[in-house]
Amino acid sequence: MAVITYREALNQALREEMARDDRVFLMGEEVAQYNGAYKVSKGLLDEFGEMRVVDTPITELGFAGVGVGAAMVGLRPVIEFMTWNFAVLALDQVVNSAAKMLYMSGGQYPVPIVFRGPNGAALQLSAQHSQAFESWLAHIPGLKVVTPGTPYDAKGLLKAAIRDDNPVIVLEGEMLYNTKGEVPEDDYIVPIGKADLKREGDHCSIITSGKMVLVAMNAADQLAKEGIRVDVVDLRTVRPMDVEAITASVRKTNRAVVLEEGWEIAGIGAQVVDYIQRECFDDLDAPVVRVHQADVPMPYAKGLERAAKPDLAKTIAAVKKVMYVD
Amino acid sequence: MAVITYREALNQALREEMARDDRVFLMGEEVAQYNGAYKVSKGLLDEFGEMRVVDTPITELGFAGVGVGAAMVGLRPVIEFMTWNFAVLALDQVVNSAAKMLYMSGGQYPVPIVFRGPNGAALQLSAQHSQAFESWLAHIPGLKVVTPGTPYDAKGLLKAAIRDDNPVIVLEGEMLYNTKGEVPEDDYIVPIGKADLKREGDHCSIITSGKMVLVAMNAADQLAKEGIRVDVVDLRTVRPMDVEAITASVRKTNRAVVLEEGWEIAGIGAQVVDYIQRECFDDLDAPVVRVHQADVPMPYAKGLERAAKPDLAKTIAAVKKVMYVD
Amino acid sequence: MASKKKSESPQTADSETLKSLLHSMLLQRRFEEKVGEAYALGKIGGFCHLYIGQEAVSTGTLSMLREDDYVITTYRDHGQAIARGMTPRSVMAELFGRIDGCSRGKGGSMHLFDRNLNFLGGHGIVGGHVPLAAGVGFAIKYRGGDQVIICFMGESVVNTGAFHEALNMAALWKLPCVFVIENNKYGMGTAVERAAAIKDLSTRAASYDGMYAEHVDGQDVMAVRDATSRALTHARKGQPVLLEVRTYRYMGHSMSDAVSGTYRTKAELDEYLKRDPINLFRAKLLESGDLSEEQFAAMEQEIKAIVQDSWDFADASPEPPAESLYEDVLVTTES
Amino acid sequence: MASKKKSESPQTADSETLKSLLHSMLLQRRFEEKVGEAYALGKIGGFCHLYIGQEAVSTGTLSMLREDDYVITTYRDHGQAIARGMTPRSVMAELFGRIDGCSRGKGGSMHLFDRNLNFLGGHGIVGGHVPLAAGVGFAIKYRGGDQVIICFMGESVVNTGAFHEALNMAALWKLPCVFVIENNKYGMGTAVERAAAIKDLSTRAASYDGMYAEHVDGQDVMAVRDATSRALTHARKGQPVLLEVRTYRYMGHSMSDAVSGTYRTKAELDEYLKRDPINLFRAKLLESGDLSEEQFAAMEQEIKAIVQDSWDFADASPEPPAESLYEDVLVTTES
Ligand SMILES: Cc1ncc(C[n+]2csc(CCOP(=O)(O)OP(=O)(O)O)c2C)c(N)n1
Ligand SMILES: Cc1ncc(C[n+]2csc(CCOP(=O)(O)OP(=O)(O)O)c2C)c(N)n1
Ligand SMILES: [Mg+2]
Ligand SMILES: [Mg+2]
Repeated sequence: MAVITYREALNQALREEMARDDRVFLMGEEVAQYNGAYKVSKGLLDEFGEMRVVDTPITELGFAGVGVGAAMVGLRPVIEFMTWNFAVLALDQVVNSAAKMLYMSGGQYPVPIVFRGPNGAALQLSAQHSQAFESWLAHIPGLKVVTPGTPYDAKGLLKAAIRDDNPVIVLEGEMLYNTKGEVPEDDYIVPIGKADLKREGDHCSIITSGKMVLVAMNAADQLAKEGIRVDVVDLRTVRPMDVEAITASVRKTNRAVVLEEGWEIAGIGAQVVDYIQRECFDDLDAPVVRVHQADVPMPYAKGLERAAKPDLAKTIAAVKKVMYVD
Repeated sequence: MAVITYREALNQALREEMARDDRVFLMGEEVAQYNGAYKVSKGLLDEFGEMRVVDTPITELGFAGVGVGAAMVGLRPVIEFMTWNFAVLALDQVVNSAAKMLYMSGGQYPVPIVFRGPNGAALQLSAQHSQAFESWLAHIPGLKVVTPGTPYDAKGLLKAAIRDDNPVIVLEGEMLYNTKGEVPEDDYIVPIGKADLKREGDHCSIITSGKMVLVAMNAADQLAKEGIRVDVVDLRTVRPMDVEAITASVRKTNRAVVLEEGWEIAGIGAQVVDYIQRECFDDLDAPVVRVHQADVPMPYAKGLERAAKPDLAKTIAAVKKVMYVD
Repeated sequence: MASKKKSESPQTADSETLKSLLHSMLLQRRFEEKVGEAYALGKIGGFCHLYIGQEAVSTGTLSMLREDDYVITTYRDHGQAIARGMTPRSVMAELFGRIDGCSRGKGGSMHLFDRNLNFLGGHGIVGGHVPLAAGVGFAIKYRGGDQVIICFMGESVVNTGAFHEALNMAALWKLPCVFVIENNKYGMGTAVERAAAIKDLSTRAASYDGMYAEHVDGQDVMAVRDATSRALTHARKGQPVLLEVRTYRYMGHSMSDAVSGTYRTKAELDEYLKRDPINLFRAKLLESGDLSEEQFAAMEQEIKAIVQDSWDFADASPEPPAESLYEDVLVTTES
Repeated sequence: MASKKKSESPQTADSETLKSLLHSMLLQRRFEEKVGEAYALGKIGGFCHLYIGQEAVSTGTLSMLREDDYVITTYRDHGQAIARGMTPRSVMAELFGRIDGCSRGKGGSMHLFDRNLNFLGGHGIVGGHVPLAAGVGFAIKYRGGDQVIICFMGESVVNTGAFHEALNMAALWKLPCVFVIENNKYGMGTAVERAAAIKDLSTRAASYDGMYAEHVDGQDVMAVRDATSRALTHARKGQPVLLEVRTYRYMGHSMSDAVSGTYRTKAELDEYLKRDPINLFRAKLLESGDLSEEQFAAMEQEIKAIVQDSWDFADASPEPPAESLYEDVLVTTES
């Protein structure tokens, strides 16, 4: 299998789906002439032309709505947000138009649209540019929300998202774009709603997704050296969540750490905790421990930013805490 | 003590604080000439004039930002959203300006602002007009979020919010405006961040806030008839949350139901569950049960809407479930 | 239905067409009067915004539209729904929250949809549907079609960010969109001049190079048809249009708002009532001989029956079954 | 600092003032060149947007402002910060993420703030700060003051909903705001004409009755002062102003964007380099005799030292202490 970057994987997914279905188009800021702010759409303008790879003005609310309107009448838009921070401006269209159209119309108007772009923090971009919105998006019925953590999952989930007849949110990561992994040449999709057990162990479960998968895998490596074997459950989709995968793992390990990029309060991790305590009440040998961003806006200074982010050390400490070791 | 409506209580709070501090002003759609879409601001234009009670165009993003700008230079705006559904359009200003300004500026620019208005469903307003956003707002560091459930709390919390030097979100309820309760004539505030044990019992805790407090109290009444005594913990503030009040109750009752108006996934109730399992792991005799809106956009039809909402029957059923009765 | 009389020149309308225009307006009026009754009886719940007084706008514009064109509007959508050809039955059943409603009882008054008529819904967030209209225009252009979309909006919408963003893109990309401002002078209790820093709303088109703009008397259905005809010519060539139609609403903002007294005077209302679009047009047709008093009486009778039938139909229609609560959240998709 | 030379007539500027204008521009330029070096060395992280080429805008406008006026801007804020009188030390320390930075190391390049100078920050969400500016204008009016706020923005901002909503309110309420569009021809890689459906950006003021509008050559600091002077006169009387300043950025959009090659040609860049605002103004002063070559050389030396000092200062400043992570989230409030 070819080893490619997460960025290339997304690019392949877009290219293949656009070639497969001429109703699919890509729209967003700098996606065309500039080849994407993060180069995810590299080469697509040349290949598909300016009607299908469309640069927009800086009007997140407006072009998100343009996407929804186009989807209502049969196109299959992929709307790129340069980052999800800016998509806050567009949430009315995501939440009040895309997510509710099918329901409000009594089933008449599906909205086959993808909203995608990098979510969460990169490096030293400070408060307004370093926010992880998976909890907000997962809160909303009518949406599906996927959070690929590897190139394989990125390609497979984006392809699934584009083929899905519902609004699907794809949360990528600026810090993930350069990460590499094996990706098949063949056409494949990763089913939305299915978690992936990325590492097997029997001492503790780490339940996570997106950018934090890498952190969890590193933590698993480190812990293995100390003889601690962890399950890494990569949710891959945070809405709808694969509750069975979570409970299967926790029933085996009896201990869980929930690792997420975003803030704590009403975070997606809280929901995972709720599923666990509800389904695995008698299986748990210790309270579930969560790892997440510090409850502050993201600071600029390098050291403070590092302290604010969930990371390897915090994850390892959490596993040890839940295992009552050290 | 005078018995007045929740609406009047809010009106008194606004009037008293505007009289107390001439930096306080009220701005929003229909707040002035029309006396408020829900008449909360009745009489204020006449009393304080059009510079302090300001009708805006329908531009939630814009006037939320106007409020933040005014707060940065020393005024103390109270921004009314006709409902929080429309405030989705303004979230960029709430989240990226109000909540982060103090931090980004290294402490130089506090933003003493109140964003208030009715949250959640009323009756048959269907999907776009029936959303409860407490989970979204509580997720954001830099904000405080209060959810008064009674006239007393409404007045006391709104007054505290206006006097607070931070951005405070006040989530009211259209269905609450006509409810009545005792409210002192004297100046008082309800401290932000303090829960209130609204009913004492030892069999089970119901942890709730806002509009659901009434539901919980009704449930408590009903259950009492069957000999089931519940604690009703009214959080009153969902950020910062009074974790001690929650754990004190659960340590006593060993069982908890978490009742919220909004959707389940990453709801504020999930966070309450997380606090409970974390702090009261060994105290719990049963998994915590949550009651919340059905995981669908709100339907219009009366029967469907009723089925979608958290209510008395569902709350009673949840208490019985967590107590393993029936 | 009026929508069958599509694309004729507004000037050469024959007697038949003229009568169908009157019929369309009168049907909307009587239908909504009935809606008012039903609301008072609690048969209809939630927010309910009547269109009474503005019927020349819906009928005038939509009577010029082709079947394959698109329509999108706000929560004040009963009039356009009926003018577009939705049956009073399906609209009334929706308002009653019943399974035979056009949105299966899930949408209610503010969210009327009909896929068969390319009626893309009533929308509840002020300004929110304007970008959707641009998106439909984009899709038309994407496919190389010559349809247009008409996007109705209240005059408050011209102050929203969504409006500005959408119109900029429509002009930039030359989308076949006709943006119709129904300037009924008030957004809830706020007079237009207290919200929009511009007197002549259609001049906001000056911010978007290449956009065509007009304003027209919205109480005169033939004038609206005329202006729509010009608008459609431009839009079909890919030149977006901003059309301000000056009208008035005779009822309160919604069923819970008084008709007059707070933000407008009874005297003002009375003044505008003199230019009731239906009365004006009826008088015109009577005068021109395109309509007789007997024909009008018959029309009233017929419409009365249609409206009563819609009530009976709605009343007899079942409530949506419990399991439908969880339907239509997501489409089952095969990938 | 240039900000001391406030409120003089742009026409009667004396030699001293003229030199201080040049000083201000040159300081910004050399400071940012140093910032570029520091970025390359990893001393500065995150996004970093240089202002090089646009210095006549910051200096021209802010040199006309009073101390009690307000300034707000975007993430491209180094130039205005320095033109307003922030010390190179406090700015550089902020860029280095240190405790002595103007925002205590928490804001970084995009979020420079200085309360003592009424410098209300650099803001990162395109368009997001325009409503804030209207809010400051509102507060000025609320208090009956005669200050103004200058709100800088890139030309992309004129397409955002926030811009439209804010300008409508500013016009409606007659707020003392000067909205300065720094039209540097590109928003990242998007040429203005591919984003804004309008050639002459300042004509967007036509959508807001009563707003005063102008456009001016942004490479000519005296012309900018001139236009600002007129703008301030209007704004202090409560007439908001939309001022388009036509300029050019000589560097890439941010440190991670190439200077030319992708979306603009080297030839185009070279053409604009001929109108470097600093070179133009220096030549003018040399010609008029307001400046000698020796004086200029001395100025360069002085500035070089200031800039080096800012680096040394920043480098020596401590990182913010660990506990500051949790500071400044909320103010401790007594109610
Ligand atoms: C974004 C948003 N803000 C506020 C409201 C509440 N609201 C509903 S209709 C309305 C007035 C709209 O007036 P106009 O656009 O003139 O339309 P009209 O009702 O006159 O047809 C308001 C404020 C809303 N639905 N959406
Ligand atoms: C709402 C939003 N969308 C996108 C971005 C990403 N972004 C940052 S700057 C920029 C271009 C802005 O161009 P312009 O307004 O012309 O200012 P300039 O950079 O030229 O000074 C973009 C797209 C953002 N910061 N905010
Ligand atoms: Mg109106
Ligand atoms: Mg620019």
